[in-house]
Amino acid sequence: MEYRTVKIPDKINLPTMLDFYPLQTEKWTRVSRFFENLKEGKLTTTQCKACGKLHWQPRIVCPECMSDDLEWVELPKEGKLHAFVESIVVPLGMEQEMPMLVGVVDVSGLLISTKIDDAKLEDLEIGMDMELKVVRVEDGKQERYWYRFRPKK
Amino acid sequence: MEYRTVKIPDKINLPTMLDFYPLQTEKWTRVSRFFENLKEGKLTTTQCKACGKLHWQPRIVCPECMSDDLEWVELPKEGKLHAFVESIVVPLGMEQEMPMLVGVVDVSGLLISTKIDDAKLEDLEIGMDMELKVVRVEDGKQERYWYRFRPKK
Amino acid sequence: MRRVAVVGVGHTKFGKRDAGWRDLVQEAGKLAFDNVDNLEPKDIESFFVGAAQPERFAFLTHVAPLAAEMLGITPRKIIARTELACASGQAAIRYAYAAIAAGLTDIAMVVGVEKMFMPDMLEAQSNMTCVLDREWDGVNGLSAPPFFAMCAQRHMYEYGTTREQMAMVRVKNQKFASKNELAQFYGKEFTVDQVVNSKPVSMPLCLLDCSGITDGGAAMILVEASLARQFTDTPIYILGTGQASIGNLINGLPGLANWDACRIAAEEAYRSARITPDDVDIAETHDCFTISEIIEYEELGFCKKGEGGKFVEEGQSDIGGKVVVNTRGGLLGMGHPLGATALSQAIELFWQFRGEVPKYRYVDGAEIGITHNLSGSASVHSIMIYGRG
Amino acid sequence: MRRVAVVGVGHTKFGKRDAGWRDLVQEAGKLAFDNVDNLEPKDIESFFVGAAQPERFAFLTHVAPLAAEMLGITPRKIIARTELACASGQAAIRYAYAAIAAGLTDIAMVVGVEKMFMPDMLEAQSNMTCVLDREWDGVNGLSAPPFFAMCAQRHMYEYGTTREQMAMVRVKNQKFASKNELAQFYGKEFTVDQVVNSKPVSMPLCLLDCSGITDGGAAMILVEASLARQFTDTPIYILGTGQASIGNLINGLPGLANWDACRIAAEEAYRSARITPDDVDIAETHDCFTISEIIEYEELGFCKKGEGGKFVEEGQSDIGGKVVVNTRGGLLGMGHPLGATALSQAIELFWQFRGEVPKYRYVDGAEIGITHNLSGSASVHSIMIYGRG
Ligand SMILES: [Zn+2]
Ligand SMILES: [Zn+2]
Repeated sequence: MEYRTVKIPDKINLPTMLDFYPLQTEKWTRVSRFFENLKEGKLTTTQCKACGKLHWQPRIVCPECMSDDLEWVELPKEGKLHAFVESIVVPLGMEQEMPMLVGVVDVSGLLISTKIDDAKLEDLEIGMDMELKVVRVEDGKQERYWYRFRPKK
Repeated sequence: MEYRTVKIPDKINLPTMLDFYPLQTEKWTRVSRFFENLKEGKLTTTQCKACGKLHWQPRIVCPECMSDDLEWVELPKEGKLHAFVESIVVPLGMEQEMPMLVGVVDVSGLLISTKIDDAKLEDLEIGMDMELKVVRVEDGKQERYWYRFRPKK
Repeated sequence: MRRVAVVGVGHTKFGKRDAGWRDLVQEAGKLAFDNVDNLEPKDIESFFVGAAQPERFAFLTHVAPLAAEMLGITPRKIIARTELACASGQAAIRYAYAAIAAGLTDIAMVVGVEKMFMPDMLEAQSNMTCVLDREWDGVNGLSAPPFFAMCAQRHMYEYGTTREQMAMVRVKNQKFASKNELAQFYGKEFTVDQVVNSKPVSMPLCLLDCSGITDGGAAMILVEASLARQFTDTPIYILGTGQASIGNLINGLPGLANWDACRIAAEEAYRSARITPDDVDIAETHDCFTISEIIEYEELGFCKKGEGGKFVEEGQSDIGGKVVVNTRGGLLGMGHPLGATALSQAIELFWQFRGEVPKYRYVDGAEIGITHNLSGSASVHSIMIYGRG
Repeated sequence: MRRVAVVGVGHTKFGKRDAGWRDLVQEAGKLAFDNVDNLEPKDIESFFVGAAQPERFAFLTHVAPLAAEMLGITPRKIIARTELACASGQAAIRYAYAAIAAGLTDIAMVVGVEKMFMPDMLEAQSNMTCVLDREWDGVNGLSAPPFFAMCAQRHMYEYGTTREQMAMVRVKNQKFASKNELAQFYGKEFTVDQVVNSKPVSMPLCLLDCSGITDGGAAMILVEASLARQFTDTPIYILGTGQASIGNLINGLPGLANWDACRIAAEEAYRSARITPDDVDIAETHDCFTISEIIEYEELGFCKKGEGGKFVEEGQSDIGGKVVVNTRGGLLGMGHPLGATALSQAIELFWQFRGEVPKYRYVDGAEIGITHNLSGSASVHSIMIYGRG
C-alpha cells in the first residue's frame, strides 16, 4: 500500500503542563513579589495586617479573616529540619537530580518543603540547622528563581 | 547575586498527553485490530453477533445489549458528506495543516468524523460522495495509521 | 426533600487576567464571604469545586482541597471537585444541592474557576480538543468551533436559519455585556454587520460568533432553606433540576441540529420545579456560540423546533420579549471560564431577583429563572431552575 | 433521608493491563450489568464517574458522557465525574448516595476507572507530582512516596513505630492479595525481610511499602432501598458517611504523623451510621503505603494514637483480630488505579456480606464494614460505612 505521510512533531518545547516551576511574572501571578524578592536572595511571604497571621504560601487574601490588607515580610534565612527523605521517584525533567534529597524546614513556625542541596542522606538529622539558598532555573527561554535549603555551615 | 543554575529541559519528546493519535498496538488498546486493518486499507468496525448492532467506534462490549460476542466487519470505502467546515482553530502539532477541512461522512448510516483531503472549501457540499483514504502518521519513533476522506473522483 | 437557598455570591472580573488559578479562587471566595452576614470560612461544612481542566491548563489537581485551603475552609462533611467540561460548575452546584436536600450537610460553598490563558495558546487549544472524544473526533481536528460550525450548517440546511439571525444573538448579548464591568468584552457593542464580517474561525462561525478563552472565578454559598434568613434577608431558592446525556461521539448524537438531550433535561427540570416553559421569566443559556442559543430556544421550549432564528430576530429573547435570555451578556459577552460559567449564570439570577443589577438589564418582576449549560459535543445538557420566593 | 442500597457490582482485573481507558470502562460496566437481574443500560437514570486524571494519563476529558456512551447508558437525571485525586471514586459514590438519598434519582451507576500506565513512565510520575500542590510542594520533588516517607519518619520519631511493623502491613495485605486473581500482585507472598530489603524508593519506604501504578476499573449499581429486591435478593446498604479536609500544602497540615482529618471524618461517619469503632467488623483502608495503614488504625479509632504499629504486630488487623483490615489485599496488593480504588473497596464489602469471597479471606458474620480513602498530602479523608442489613 502507498500512504500519504502525515508528520507530527517528535520534539516540542517543554509545555507548561509539564513545567513544575511556577510562572513568576505579574502577567501570571498576583504574588510575583515573592519571586522578585527571591531573586534578591530574600525568602518572603505575606502577613495579614488585620489579624497578624503569617502565611505560607504567600496569599492575596488572608485565609484566617478574609482581609486583603496584607504586607510582605522577610523570613529568616535559617530554619530547622523537620523531616527529610532521599527519593528516587523522579518526574519528567528532574532526571539529572537523582537521587534527590527533599525535606521540610521549620522557618519561624512555617513548615516549608524544599529540595536539599550540598548534603548526603547520612549528613541529615531531624532538628539540624538549615540555611536558605536561591537557585536560578533556566529552560533556554526565561530565567526564573526558586529556593532550596542546605545544612548550615 | 550568584546563583547555582538549575537546568530544566527546553525541548522534550512529544508527550502522550499532547499526542492526538490513539495508541494502536495490542499493548495499549483492545481494538488494535482496527488499526491493523486500516494499515491494509480497510475501514473496519465491530458488529454485535447477539443483536446485530453496528458500532462506531469499534467496541469490546455492545452498548446495546452488553454482549461481548462481537465480530469485525469491513465498512464501504465510500460515503456521503453530512457536514463540513474549514477551521483555523488548530491545536499543538497540527499547525502545518491550517486551514483544515473537517467533516462528517455518512458511511452505512454511521456518522464518522474525518479530516478532508484533496479538496478546497468551495468543492464541498452536503450529500456529495466521499471516499476513504488511509494515511501514515509519523513522529520519528513509531508508525501509526489513520483514516481520512476525500471527494470521490 | 429539604429546600435549598442561595444566600451569598462572589464573582471575579472575567477576561485575560494577570492572575493565577489560586488568585481567582481567593478573589471569588472573599467576595462571597463579604456578601453574606454572620458567616466565616470555618462555618462552611461542605465545599464543592467546579473545574474542567486545571490538570492541563494549570498543572494542578486535587484542586478542591487546594481551593479550600486558600479560603481557610476546613470542610468536615463533604469535599470534592466535579468535572463536566463546560458544565463543570453546574455539576458542582448540583452536588451541593443534592447533599443539602438529602440532609447530609446544611452549609456549603461552591467555587467555580478556570484559568485558561497559557503562555502557549496552542497548548490551550489542544486542551479544548479533548472536550470532544479526543481519540475518535478530536484527532480529526474537531474542537468546539468546528463542531458547532457543523451544527450551524445543519441547522441552516434543515430549518433555514440565516447567518444574520445567528449574528443577532451576539448583538443582543453584547449589548448587555457592553455595560457589565465583570464581562471579558466590556465596553464594546457590535452590529450584525460587524459580527458577520469578523474573522472567519470555522465558517459559518466567525470570531464574534464564538465565546472566548477566559480566566475567571465565582463562588456561591448554599444553605438549607430554614437557615437562610440568618445570612441574608433576600435568599433565592433552587426550585428544580434536570440533566440528560445522549451519546458523546458524533455518531452517537441524536443529531447536530437537534439536541434531544436538552429537551429531555428541560422537561425534567420543569417537572421537578412544577412549572412550564411559559413560567420562565429569565434564562441564562449556554451561548458558547451564537447557533447554540438559537437551538436552545427551541429545545428549552421557548419556541417551536426550527424557529429559534425567528425568535431572536423578533426580539422575543430581549428585554420585553417572551423570555429574556442572557442578561449578563452570555458566554459570548462575558467570556467562558469553563468551571465558573454556571456559577456566573446563577449569580446573575441572584442579582436579578434581588434587584441588584443596573436598570439597563433589570427584568422587572422576574420570579423564575433557568440556567442551562451544554458540554462536550452538545451531548450533555444541564439545567437548574431558581426562584425568587 | 431515603436509604440507599448497592445491588450489583463489576470489577476488572487490576494491574498493567493491555487495554485503554475505555476498554476498562466497558469491562467493568458489563460485569456490573451481568451481576444484576432485571436491569439494562437504558434503565440507569444517573451516572457518576470517579476518575482522577484522565486528562493527563489518557488525554481524555468530559469522561462521564464518554463512559456512559461506551455502556449504552443515556442518563436522564444526573451525570457528572468527580475528582478527588486518590479518593475520586469515593467522591462519585458519595454523589450518587446524596442524589438517591435526596430523592433526585432512584437508579444510578457509579464507575471508577484509571489508566495509569503510559508509554513514558516519567510522564506518569509528573502526573503523580501534581497530586500534591505542584507549585509549592510538587516543585520540590514531592510526590506521594517521598511525602509518605516523611510521614513514616515522623511517626517513627514521635511514636517509636518500627520499620518491621510497617513491613508487617504489606505481609498481611499481600497474604490476601496473593490468592486474589483480581489483584495486581496476585500469586506472590512476601516476608518482613523481603519488604525491608526491597529496593529503596524513599527511605524508610522501600518498593514493597508502596502501592503500584495500576490500570483498573470497577462499577456499582446503587438504588433507593425499597427498589433493591427487584434487582437482587442480597443487597447491601450505605449506613453513613464522613469526610474532612484540613490544609493541603504541608504547612497547612495538622502534622505528618497526626491525621486529624481522618479522625474527624471517622467521628462523623460513625455518628451518621449510629455506631462506634467497636462495631466495625471489617475495614478497607487506604494503605497507599504501609505507614498509612498504621496511622489509619489510630485515627479510625481501632487503637490508641501511636499504637498502630503494635496493632498490626499483634495481629489485631488480621483474620481473628479486633477488626479485619484490607481482605482484598489493600492498595498494596491490589494496586491503586486512583478512580477505581474506592469502588474496589466497596465491592469487597459487597462480596464479604454476601459470602461471595473465598474462604481464605471470608470474615464470617461481618455485619458492618468501613471503607476509607485519603487523598493528596493526606489532607483529605473520606469514609463510607456499609452494612449487610
Ligand atoms: Zn487575617
Ligand atoms: Zn448487541
